[in-house]
Amino acid sequence: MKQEVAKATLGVVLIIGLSLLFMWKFQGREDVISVIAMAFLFASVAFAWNIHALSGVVSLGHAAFFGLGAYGSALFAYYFKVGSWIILLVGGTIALGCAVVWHLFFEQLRGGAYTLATFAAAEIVRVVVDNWDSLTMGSSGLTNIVVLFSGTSEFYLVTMVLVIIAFLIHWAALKTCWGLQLRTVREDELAAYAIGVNPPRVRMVSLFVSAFITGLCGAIFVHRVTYLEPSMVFNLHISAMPLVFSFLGGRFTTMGPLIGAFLLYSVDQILLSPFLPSTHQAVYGFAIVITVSFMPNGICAWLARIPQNASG
Amino acid sequence: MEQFVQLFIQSFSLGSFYTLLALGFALVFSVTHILNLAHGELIILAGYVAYVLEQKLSMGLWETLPIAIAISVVSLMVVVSFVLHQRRLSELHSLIITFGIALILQNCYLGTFSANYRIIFHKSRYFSLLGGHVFISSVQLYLITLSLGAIGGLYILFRKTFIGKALRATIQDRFAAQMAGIPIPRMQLLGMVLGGIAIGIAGPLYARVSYLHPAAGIEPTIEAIILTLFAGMGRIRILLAGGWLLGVAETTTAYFLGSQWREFVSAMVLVVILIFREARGRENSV
Amino acid sequence: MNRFLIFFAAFLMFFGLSFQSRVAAGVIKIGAINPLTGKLAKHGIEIDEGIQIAIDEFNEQNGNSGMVVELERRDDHSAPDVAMNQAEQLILKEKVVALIGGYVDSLVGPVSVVAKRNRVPYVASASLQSRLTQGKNPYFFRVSCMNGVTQPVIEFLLKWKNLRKVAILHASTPGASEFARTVEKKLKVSGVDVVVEEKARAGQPDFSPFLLKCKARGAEFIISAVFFADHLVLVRQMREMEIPVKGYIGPWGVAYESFIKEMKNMAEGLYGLTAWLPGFAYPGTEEESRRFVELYKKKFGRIPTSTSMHGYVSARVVLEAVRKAFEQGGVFSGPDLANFIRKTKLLTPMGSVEFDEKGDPRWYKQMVVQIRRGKIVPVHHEHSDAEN
Amino acid sequence: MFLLIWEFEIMGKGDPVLYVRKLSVCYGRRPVIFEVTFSVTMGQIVALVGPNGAGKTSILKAICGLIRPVEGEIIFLGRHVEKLGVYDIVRLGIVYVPEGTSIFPHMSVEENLEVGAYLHRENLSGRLDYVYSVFPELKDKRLVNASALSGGEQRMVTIGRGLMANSRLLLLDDPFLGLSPKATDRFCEAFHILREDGITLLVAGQHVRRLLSAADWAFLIENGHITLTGAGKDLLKNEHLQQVLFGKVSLILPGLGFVD
Repeated sequence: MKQEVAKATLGVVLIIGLSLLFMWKFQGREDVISVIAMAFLFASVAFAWNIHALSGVVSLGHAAFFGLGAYGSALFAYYFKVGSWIILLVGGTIALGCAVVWHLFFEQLRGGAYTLATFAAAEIVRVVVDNWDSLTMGSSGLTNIVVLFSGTSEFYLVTMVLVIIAFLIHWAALKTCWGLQLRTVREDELAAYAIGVNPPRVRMVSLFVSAFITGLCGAIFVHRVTYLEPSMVFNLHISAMPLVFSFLGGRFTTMGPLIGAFLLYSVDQILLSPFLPSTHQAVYGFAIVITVSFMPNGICAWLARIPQNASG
Repeated sequence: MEQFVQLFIQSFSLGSFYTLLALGFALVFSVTHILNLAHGELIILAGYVAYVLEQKLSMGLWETLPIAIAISVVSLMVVVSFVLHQRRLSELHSLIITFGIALILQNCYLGTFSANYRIIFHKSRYFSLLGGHVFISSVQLYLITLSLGAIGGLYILFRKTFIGKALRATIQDRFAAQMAGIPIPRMQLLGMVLGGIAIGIAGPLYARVSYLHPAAGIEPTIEAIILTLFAGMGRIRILLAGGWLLGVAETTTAYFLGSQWREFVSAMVLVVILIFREARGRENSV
Repeated sequence: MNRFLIFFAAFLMFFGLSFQSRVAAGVIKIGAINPLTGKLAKHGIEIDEGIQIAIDEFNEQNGNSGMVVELERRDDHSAPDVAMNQAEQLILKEKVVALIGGYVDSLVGPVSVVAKRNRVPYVASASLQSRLTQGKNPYFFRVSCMNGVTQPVIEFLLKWKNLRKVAILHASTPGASEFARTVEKKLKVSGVDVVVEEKARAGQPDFSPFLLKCKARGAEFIISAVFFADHLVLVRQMREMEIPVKGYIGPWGVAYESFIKEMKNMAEGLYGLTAWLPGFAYPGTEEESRRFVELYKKKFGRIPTSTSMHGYVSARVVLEAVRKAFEQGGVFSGPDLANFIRKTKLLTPMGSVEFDEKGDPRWYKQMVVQIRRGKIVPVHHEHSDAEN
Repeated sequence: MFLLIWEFEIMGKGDPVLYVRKLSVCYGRRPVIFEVTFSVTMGQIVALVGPNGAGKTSILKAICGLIRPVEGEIIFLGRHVEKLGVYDIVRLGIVYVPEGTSIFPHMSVEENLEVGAYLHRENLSGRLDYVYSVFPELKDKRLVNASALSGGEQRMVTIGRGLMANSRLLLLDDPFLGLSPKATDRFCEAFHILREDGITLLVAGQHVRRLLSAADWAFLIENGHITLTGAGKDLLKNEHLQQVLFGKVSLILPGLGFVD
């Protein structure tokens, strides 16, 4: 355990160190900084998604949390004329509220049924937001949303803090006692009952934490982009992206989702797009296929040489 | 009154269309446990093949079908065998890897067929019912008969032939099937061939009902995933029932509440049925 | 752990090496961001190609004066965060002096924010939503606007004899929703009943419930503010089900050669809107229009669309400002360029282009066209008399 | 020389249908079977007993090709089978009936049986009749979905499916698990019928008394080694076996000396 704590500390130091290094190296190159910041943001979503996935179910509906977080905080800022950072928490809380409803209805579902139900649930949220014109402006969308971050560096630092928090919770979900509980729940629910773990509660906590972080990410995202319409946040792309990032990075490694998001997002944005404006998607596809073929447990596991047959 | 009959016809042809889109996916998933996200892209490929044949050689639906089927079978086999030969294979792995393949395919189509939207123009024949107030077009008839035919054919294959029973056994319990001496690779091959045939039928119809576009594959893939997960492994008849249910739900919602609530009701129906099925499953197992 | 360190070192080197931007002396760079892949690729590519033609033309005309413009093209995957990243990259890494392009408001909006933050002018090629220009952004301009689409439609419909009932269907995007709302309000004021008003997600496979409802409620005219692909399905179903309407108008997506090519005789009689047609340019610009079509055909092997013309015009606006800046000493600062753009007075095949204080075009107006015998024919427009 | 004698000793009487020599099996890098040698005589019921985790299932799985042995030979009717796949081994006539139930739940009993004959489709009805003669209970329920059967009946289906594959050697893994004493009797009876018809059975299991009293020949396995060999009834009386399996006799615990 002590060793793991040391590793986590090392991880945090590494993230902070590298972030500051990048900030120093790319002074005046806000484009790079902002891409890395976006990568941090999506890495946090990936961490959040994986915290939930570690309880043994795959969600394809995290766009609902992301979008509700974005809508919640943007609308709160709009109606109550609030321009402080509190609104980010409002976004997270509304996503949490959605998670409570999910938990009430989907608690019994597992496997494919759960995945399908979450996907459908995200669709329901989208249609409601899209049609509730009087509250959400519907498909007209929101423009000129309050900008919370005065500059790119501020945005960068905020996402850095966010990713560190997400990293620590994700680390806890793998290495601490809670992590062990999650593991028993994902591997054998009956056995978990037998050793005194309460699977519904463990699963619920992971869902709530995951939803809150995802909602927070959505809120931060919208105050950066400053434009919002339903199909922008409530889409399959947002739901599937964390899955791809955590999978390629390594689902059972503490750093996996971050590495996955960082490599896939920033390399695509910074290196591929300029040179291959219309074929970079194919290269992206090849990268995914090759990574999964040669590193079936993800880049991080491959780097740390975790044996390929250890899945737990 | 005629309105509702017409609505009914529309629902059933739409439901049959959904079933046809899902059939190939469901077969591949049941036999090989691969969630093929490139499924829609393969349907689009079959559609493009039919489109080119129709443009260059002015072939009709029935003439293009065999060629589209042949190409779909081969391309599905290439994709699925590639995934099957991965060192590690779980459903999630297959999901991600076929997602990558789908991206590559989309880009290939963009290069080959350009970003233009394409449809196969068809001169529909109409058949009037109920004294001429209700119409059914030939494409709708194709949709309904082909989906019924495909499901019926599969039903006979699964229930009446020896190889079909072996395939069903493989779907239900792969380990037990292996113990019974059923060669799993051969069954997977059979699953791919059947899935390829289904995709080859769906493609040319897709080009007639909807439109072709390099990025259009996502819609049929989503539809296929929904229906397959909804029906469950190897339950081919439920697939048709599910398709019809969705078709009726969507069409009636769009009629009575407006098109904007379409996805809402179909998603609601899905969630409710999933929860109820789960609850019933629990009761039964106790 | 070794593997990790090697990877780490390679990663740092990779990042360190790849950031040398390469700006040759005397070259002025302009950035274009469009959806080149994904669902919106068709129109994104059309805009992109129109822009390329404008740049080529400019370089040919001004080659000997030592002014060379280079175009940097980027894909936004139809995702707003990507559009922002690419815009920022173009400005900071490639040192572009201005941005052009963009299709759909959700992608134009975020780019305009980046333009404002970095004080670089951005001229959007296709953007409609009115609220987008109300944020007091002095660096944001666009060559199209909502009024130029709604007005001709309303005028056209009100001239129609005995029009009592219309049905409106629109895509669930901000631009289409605003269009539908505006048209509905105006029509109601003028005593026309809107019997069906609906919104649909783009990419739906079936519109028959909407059509049946139109039939049941006796709609005489369908206004369908959906995208190209949805028209393909909608029109086909309308023809198959023999919905008895007098007319069908699609503000975007109908007046395209490729639409007629796919729909064949089903497209007969449909109304659409367009700002420009290959054989039908604003009076006084016939020569330019002809040259554009020729260059386009030579470079891309097909006939340009009205969307390409939007790209071309937006690029022309920026290039004109660049020329002025060059003539006045060759300093391409953002505020200066934005000022030049604000003072633009340009006659283009799409009409004359001038901007108001919000950055919207003053004179932008599309014309109503009809598809007759496989040809797109203007039926209602301001300058038709001059042409005939 | 010693080896030869030993080998002679562990062989039963009559012709061997299966001969296993120096078989070693690993899970990952962990060895579970150490150079085990034994043979099974044609037309006998041979029992494989031992405490939990001794390696009984591993031996059966290695014979039917589900696990590839690290070392050793497996000879079935004069043919080396240790390098063959499951499919080929089933074709040769070795059928493994796994622990618990292994049926196709959404197929009828008859379909379940039919599928077992995938490799030998000739004379299907004749063999179906044979299975029904061994397990008459199944005949009444031949059109019932297999998932609706009781546990014992499901096991009958599984064994019946093995018979349909024209098997000459049935490898049964814990066939009495969870059955009532009455049902167990019923299975023993069926095993004897099968033996009469020339089918060899290699049965592994926990129900030592029952197994050994039914078996012609038996082996005791401990920690991956065969430690006792002999006729079933003789083995039952063996003190070492009783000590290992029933713990009747005093145990020797390290460091504690003798404990009762």
